[in-house]
Amino acid sequence: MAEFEFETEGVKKTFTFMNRKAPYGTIYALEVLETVLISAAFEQHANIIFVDDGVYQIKAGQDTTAINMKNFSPTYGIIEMEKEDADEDDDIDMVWRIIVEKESLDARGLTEDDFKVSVEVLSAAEIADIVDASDCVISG
Amino acid sequence: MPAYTVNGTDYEHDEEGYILDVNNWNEDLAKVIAQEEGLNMTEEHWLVVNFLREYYNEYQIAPAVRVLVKAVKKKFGEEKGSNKYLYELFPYGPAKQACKVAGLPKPTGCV
Amino acid sequence: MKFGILVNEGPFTHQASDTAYQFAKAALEKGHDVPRVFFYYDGVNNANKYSAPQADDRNLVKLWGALAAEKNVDLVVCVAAGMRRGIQNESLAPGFRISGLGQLVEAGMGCDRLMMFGD
Amino acid sequence: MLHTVNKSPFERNSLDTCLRLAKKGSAILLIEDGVIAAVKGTVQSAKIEGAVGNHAVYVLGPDLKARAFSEDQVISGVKVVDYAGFVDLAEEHGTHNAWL
Repeated sequence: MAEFEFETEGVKKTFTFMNRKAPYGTIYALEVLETVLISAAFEQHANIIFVDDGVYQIKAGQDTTAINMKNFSPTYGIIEMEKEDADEDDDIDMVWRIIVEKESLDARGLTEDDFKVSVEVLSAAEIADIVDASDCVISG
Repeated sequence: MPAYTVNGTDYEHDEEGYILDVNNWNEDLAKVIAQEEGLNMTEEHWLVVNFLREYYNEYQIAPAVRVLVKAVKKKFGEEKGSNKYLYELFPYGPAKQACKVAGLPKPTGCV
Repeated sequence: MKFGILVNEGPFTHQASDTAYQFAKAALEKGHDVPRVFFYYDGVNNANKYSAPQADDRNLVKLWGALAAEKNVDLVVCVAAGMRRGIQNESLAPGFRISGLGQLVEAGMGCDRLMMFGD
Repeated sequence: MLHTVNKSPFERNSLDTCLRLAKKGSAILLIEDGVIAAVKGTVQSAKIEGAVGNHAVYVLGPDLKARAFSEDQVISGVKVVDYAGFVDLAEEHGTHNAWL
């Protein structure tokens, strides 16, 4: 076993989290969310992006009682809170963006009023620029 | 399965003392768990425990230690918003020990 | 160059772990470093020492372990994902260790590239 | 940026989304079942035929061979690479973005 120690002091990178799957059918949405929360603890920059069926992850009104699974949609509220904190607190120098792709929204007949967190709605071309400028992409 | 007994009712817990059903929590149970942990629950302990309950009820997850520290600072002032202060209250770690008393699931120790 | 690798699927249902392994091997052969491979989601099943494929099939659990032994690769299994799937210290194959998701973020912070393999 | 796509365009929309969100000039490598998109003469071929003008498109040879495709069935303009070539692409093109 080779434990490796990374030199991460003062490192500030931009992580992009690309959410493309609907919640509950698979575990991907939940496990990406866990990674987002950890990256906040490391005070990294983050783009949390919802495209394709990923937009359904933050849809308001999820009720999982009858499928007996945990409703993890309230947890997205933490992302919103982290973003607000990052915006207010200059010391931590952390930029967080919560982004939904316009094309995916339109294709599904949704508007930003359908979401339980406040989001930036951007076009595919605008998102392409943001993703291209990031250091690590984690998708699910 | 081992259990805490409070006012004649049994509350099952895992090997490490975390209760199995988050919804069963009540203050009397918290006092018993705290006692097992060797904690003397002061008003300051309750502030943290109640904060954890509220946070969990809203977000369905226990906060990361950094979030807890920040939130305590925001709510109760600068001198309480530190790792050191929280460790004084909960010597075995604010995440693990305070979550146990608050009846939350065991933190997975991700950070 | 330092490559961090993220493996999100187990060794049999999807090809992801095979591709990740071939990538890691090729990178090491070219003289690059692969300081850490992080196993997340069903990827934690790559660390299961009870996995017993038939004799004429590749054994990824062993292949990862051999890579770790020969090339000093740090194989980290996510504790939260592992707990859900019953992977704990007692079930770990040689070469693997269990730790937190923070180790993935650190690999992203400390490597030149974070390569992701999943389904 | 290096994009990888590992799903057949017959099965999922991963390639469509990749093409919509990949910046002009970035590299796209088709791996695993994704190699099916690189094959000439299917109803999906137009996607990659259209992409080669805007992106550097590659396909992983070992995955083609495993699925009984020969290199001359690959759409023109798409380059075939092996795992070592995959590593080179990752080194040259920066951040990896896996479309699953």
